[in-house]
Amino acid sequence: MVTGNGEAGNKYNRNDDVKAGSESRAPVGRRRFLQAAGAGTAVALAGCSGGGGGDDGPVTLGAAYILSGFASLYGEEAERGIEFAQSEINDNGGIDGREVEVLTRDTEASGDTAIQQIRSLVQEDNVDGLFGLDSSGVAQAVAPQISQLQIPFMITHAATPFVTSPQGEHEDSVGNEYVFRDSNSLAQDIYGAARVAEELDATEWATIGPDYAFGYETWDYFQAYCDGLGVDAEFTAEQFPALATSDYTPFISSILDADPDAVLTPLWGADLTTFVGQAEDAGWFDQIDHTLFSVGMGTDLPSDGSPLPEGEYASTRYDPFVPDTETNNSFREAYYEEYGTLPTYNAEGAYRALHLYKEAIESAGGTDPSALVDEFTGMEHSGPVGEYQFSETNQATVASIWGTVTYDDEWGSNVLDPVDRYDAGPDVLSEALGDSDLPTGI
Amino acid sequence: MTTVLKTEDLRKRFGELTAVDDVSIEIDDDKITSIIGPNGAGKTTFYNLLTGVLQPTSGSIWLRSEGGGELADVTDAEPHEVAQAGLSRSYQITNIFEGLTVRENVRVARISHEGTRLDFRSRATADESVEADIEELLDLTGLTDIADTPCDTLSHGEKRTVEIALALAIEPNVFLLDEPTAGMNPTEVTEIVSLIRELDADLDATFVVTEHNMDVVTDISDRIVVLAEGAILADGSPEDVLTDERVTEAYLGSDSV
Amino acid sequence: MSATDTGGRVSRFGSAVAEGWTRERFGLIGALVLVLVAFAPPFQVYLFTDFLVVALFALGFNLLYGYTGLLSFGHGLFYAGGAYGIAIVLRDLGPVIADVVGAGISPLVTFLVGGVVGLVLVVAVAVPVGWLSVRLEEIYFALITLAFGMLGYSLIIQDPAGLTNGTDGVIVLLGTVDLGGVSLRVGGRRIYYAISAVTVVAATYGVWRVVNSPFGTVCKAIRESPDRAVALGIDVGHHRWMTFIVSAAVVGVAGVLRAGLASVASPGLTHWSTSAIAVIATVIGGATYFYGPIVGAFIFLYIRWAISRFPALEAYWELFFGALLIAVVLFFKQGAVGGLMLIRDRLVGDDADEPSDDDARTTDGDGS
Amino acid sequence: MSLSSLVPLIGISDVVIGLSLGSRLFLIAVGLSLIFGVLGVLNFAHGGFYMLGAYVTLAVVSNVVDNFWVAAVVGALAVGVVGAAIEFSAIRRLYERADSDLDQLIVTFGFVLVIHETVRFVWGSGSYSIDPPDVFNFSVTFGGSTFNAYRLALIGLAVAVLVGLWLFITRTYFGSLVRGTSSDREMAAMLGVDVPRLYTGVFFLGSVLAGLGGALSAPLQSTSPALGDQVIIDAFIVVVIGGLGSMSGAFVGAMLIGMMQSLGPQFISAGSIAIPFLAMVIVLLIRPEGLFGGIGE
Repeated sequence: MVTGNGEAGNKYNRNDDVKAGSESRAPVGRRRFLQAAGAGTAVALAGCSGGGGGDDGPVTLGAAYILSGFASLYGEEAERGIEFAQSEINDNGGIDGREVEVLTRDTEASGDTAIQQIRSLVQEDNVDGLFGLDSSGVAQAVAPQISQLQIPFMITHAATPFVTSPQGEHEDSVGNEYVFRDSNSLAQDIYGAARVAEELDATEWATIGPDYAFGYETWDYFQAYCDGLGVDAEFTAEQFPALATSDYTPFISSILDADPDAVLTPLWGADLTTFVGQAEDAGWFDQIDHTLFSVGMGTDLPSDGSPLPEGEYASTRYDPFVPDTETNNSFREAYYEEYGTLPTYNAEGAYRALHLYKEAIESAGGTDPSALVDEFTGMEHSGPVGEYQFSETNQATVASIWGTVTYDDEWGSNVLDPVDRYDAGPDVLSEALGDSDLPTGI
Repeated sequence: MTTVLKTEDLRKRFGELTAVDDVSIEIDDDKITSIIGPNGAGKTTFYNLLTGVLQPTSGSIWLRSEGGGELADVTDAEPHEVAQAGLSRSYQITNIFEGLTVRENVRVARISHEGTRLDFRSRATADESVEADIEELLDLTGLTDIADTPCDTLSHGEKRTVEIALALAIEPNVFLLDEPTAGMNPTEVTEIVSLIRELDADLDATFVVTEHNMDVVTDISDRIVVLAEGAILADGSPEDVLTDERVTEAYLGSDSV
Repeated sequence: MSATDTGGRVSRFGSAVAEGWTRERFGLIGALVLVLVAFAPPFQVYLFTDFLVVALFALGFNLLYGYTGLLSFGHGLFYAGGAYGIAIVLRDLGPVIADVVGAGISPLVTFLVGGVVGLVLVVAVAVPVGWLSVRLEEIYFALITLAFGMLGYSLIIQDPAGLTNGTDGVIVLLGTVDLGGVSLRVGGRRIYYAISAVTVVAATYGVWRVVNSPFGTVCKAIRESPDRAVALGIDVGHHRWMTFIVSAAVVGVAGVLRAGLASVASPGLTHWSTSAIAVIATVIGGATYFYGPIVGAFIFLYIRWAISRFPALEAYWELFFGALLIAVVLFFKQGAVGGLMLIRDRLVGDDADEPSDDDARTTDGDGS
Repeated sequence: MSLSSLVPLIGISDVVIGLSLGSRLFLIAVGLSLIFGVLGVLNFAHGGFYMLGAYVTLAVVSNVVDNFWVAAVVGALAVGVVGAAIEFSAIRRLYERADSDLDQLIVTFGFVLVIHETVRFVWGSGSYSIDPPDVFNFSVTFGGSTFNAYRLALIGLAVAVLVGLWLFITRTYFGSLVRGTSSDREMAAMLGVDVPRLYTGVFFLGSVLAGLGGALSAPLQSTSPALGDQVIIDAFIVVVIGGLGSMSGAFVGAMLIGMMQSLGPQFISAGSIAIPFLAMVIVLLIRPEGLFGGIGE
């Protein structure tokens, strides 16, 4: 039985013969098709780039997510958040009376593809603004292009700190005035991981992460924070398997041989699902005291069999229960009613991006790109995730959220309980990084 | 009379089988020599040894280089080096550049002969003397009328003629013709035989022929060498050889299988 | 060359254009299209640049496949070689070059230096790789080139030398040329298109010359019958090696252009699935024709784009090309160019003297 | 630096994992090698067949019968039918061509794309995994390391396939026809062997083996559309090292690569994924017929 719906329950009751990493759904497929076909005609008539349609036509936004391959569920979750925000906005008078349309494109896990898609959105479909991105590697390749295309880009997921670290600050920095991020960055998230490490009775640490920017940066920042915070930690083993590896066993075995006390893993998407199943077979969770999943709650979809084992630590970029505000609670309830699952952070990030555009466009009185950039710069905003402001580097000053994975019967889903929020503003991070040359990205 | 090609105790073994068994032979430039023998006598292996495609187990091969120099040892030479040294061949199963036209076929051979194989800057057709040579060769072999026809549309007899034109284009000292009349109808056979006679008269090349068609063999040969089970069975003028009892026996013996 | 000589050439060209569907008329139309594209909407300029780069990639690949009969599944290695060569120069030497020549012109100089370095790198890799690979034929050649390509892929990913930045690849920033108040962004759509178009046209002309040279004529003979070529005194192994190097160099130029276009040199360029793009374009276009890979690349890029206009279909574009590839190999190996020739023969009649064919005989006219 | 502590000793678990990875590779490679040995076709789509076998098995288990073994057999046979259909409708047309080897490679590459996209269309682009069959779904602890008993079972299954195939080829009438045809096709045809039918039969058998490999490996890996592209390259490495056309060679080659994959992450930090390709290049240059046994079984 393929577990493809909400009643599947916790994976750790693995009675099911098959557990699905993700399953292709296309809740907005038809609508996307119609929009894109319409946009094609518009381009043929308009013929040249710039500004987008007139002030009476719809506001068109371009979204770029991973919609196929090992991490397609992130794109699918983002699509839900987009759909949800879109109908919310359009049902309530749109943006200054204009409908909002979103064209969603698949970046795959490839910088090359993402750049091509983004160019097509800007130059072919004349979108007014862009948002999205799941992969850090992709984001690092895309950011310099954004400044050339001179159009605002609201990153909602990809976590590398280097896209909000101004070019020149560090050799990998590619931040610029057009690139923003409304969710927390790896620098913020891993600060929380180091705070968790502070509390744990574990000295030998290892990592198993994907073989690209994100995997390496996570480990670099973790080590830097541990040094900076004076955590008593040794770093004993590291493995970086390629993306979309189908069998992690040799890597798991290698980590187990090193026998660390705790492991920080930024594996994500179907890779994480695969890893957790194989790690369990190898006795990982009996042998290793603590495993910290830095991207776990984005993969931990109730509908797909909830891969994370209870009792381990995980972080999230948004928690459906914290903060306990009216905004968050009503968002959670309405979302749950619509889709039958709790909102993941990727859905929330995309949802909020649309609202950010609404606010900026209404305040600027139009969709002029440089006016939008001015609006976003230093903007104060609040949403389900709470109240925050964009920092000098265009990074949202959201908290780092870490908690213990607990299965919740009421929601039929893993949640973080207890959960801690660590303030992760510029000063905190820069102090915690100590002597390291890594940028805070905030 | 000059010896242009010589083998000394040439031997080739494939495992337990000795395909060519101590063959020593001298080919002279004033005769058309035919090498005949029943199937499996080792003719093809012998040709492959001469042209460098196969390496002999023992023995040596000597070839007189272009312009009448000394005999040179080509036993260990690569096939293309043997060809460059002046030994050219035609194939029993037609082997030409099917996708090219007749003229292009000949041009390839001339380019190879002129040594401009690695010239990638000039046009292939730019060298007027080469082009003139090509025309002359086409004329000599009677191919002028079909010069611009792609070879894959030619008749069998025309292809056999292209094969000969190709082999001649590198101006060989020795020209091995491997069953030139294979698969031809009687008219084509007559034409090719007269072409070979003409070429032998007009050119300096020494012709060595293998052939199954005994009429052709008696018609064109000045000398016949009979191979059987890899060794020389008989060697001499057509009259002597064809009346030799051992030869008849070898042929009948094989045919009766 | 005297003035009258030039005038004679011009008038000869003019009459050739007027005469009918001659090479000259096709050339003139092609040049017009290249100029007009520069004024198209930016995305169309981008797409056309992409087509030119893929066309050059396939053209280089086909020098080996179509002209000597060796099917490489590893030409992505040279595509990546060109791309990484320029990307690393831009990243590591850009500032040095700016110091030497001044910031205003340095992006252009760096681009040129990077291009040359990329090309040299590709040739340096192709010399040993080609020497080893051409010892094998047919399936074994396909396998060893695939292995070399994937070996390159592994090394780029694992980055033992600390040059390639692993899976993420090297970001390519072309910069802005600033001369006396006029500033031009090298990576700007139209400027980069101009650079690419000039490069691709020049490289294509170069390949065309090679194909029609004595060297290229011998290549075609080797494709038709290697052992026959040997019997004519041609060192087939050596010739294939030389062809391999020339082919790799052409692909390397395409790789240099790819880096600037994609703005990133990524390891995927040397994966076998990238090498397969050249195979697809060439087979669909028609491997036995000089223009086959170019037409194939055009079909590949534009059909893919057309499919991408319908997101419901977009995910399945490979299905279309898979089916097309199978159909072409099974039923019509002449490919698209072969099909166009058939149509032209039907329309014009058989008396037209094959003006757009690739073969050496088409150049007979300009000998005098 | 903590690298010194990264170097452990080779444990029992490393060996078991290496052999189980090798078993999986063997199941992928053996059919590829068989088809090449008899038909001379290098089937690029073989990885796609393997992936298809895994998907069909998953689909049967979840929708039809809740029995892994039945599903695996259904998966293998379904892939066999697909393979035979491809041979019959497409590859067969190419045997007589002058450059048939390369045309076959390109056509089977076309099927790589078709199979990949069809699988995505039917099952989506996400990944699935499946629990091992109940009989073997328990943990074994051995010298301090733990692994699923199905790993051991898979090694046994691979050996069983090797032995079964060997018996089939050497002891049955069909097997003798296969051997005869692979060594001399013309001779076999003259002796009255229906070569086209035999070819379809062998392609069917090779495809069944690919499908079976995918089915049996499904509990130890995640199944996604990218799987086919990944394994075909591994399979190429294995058959080249073992010798194209050699089944025992495929076994030895697979075990070598399996051990390399198992130990690689521990001993070689950089360059480990490059080593199999380097080995492939070296074998092709020095001993293109493979390290073990010539053409044959």
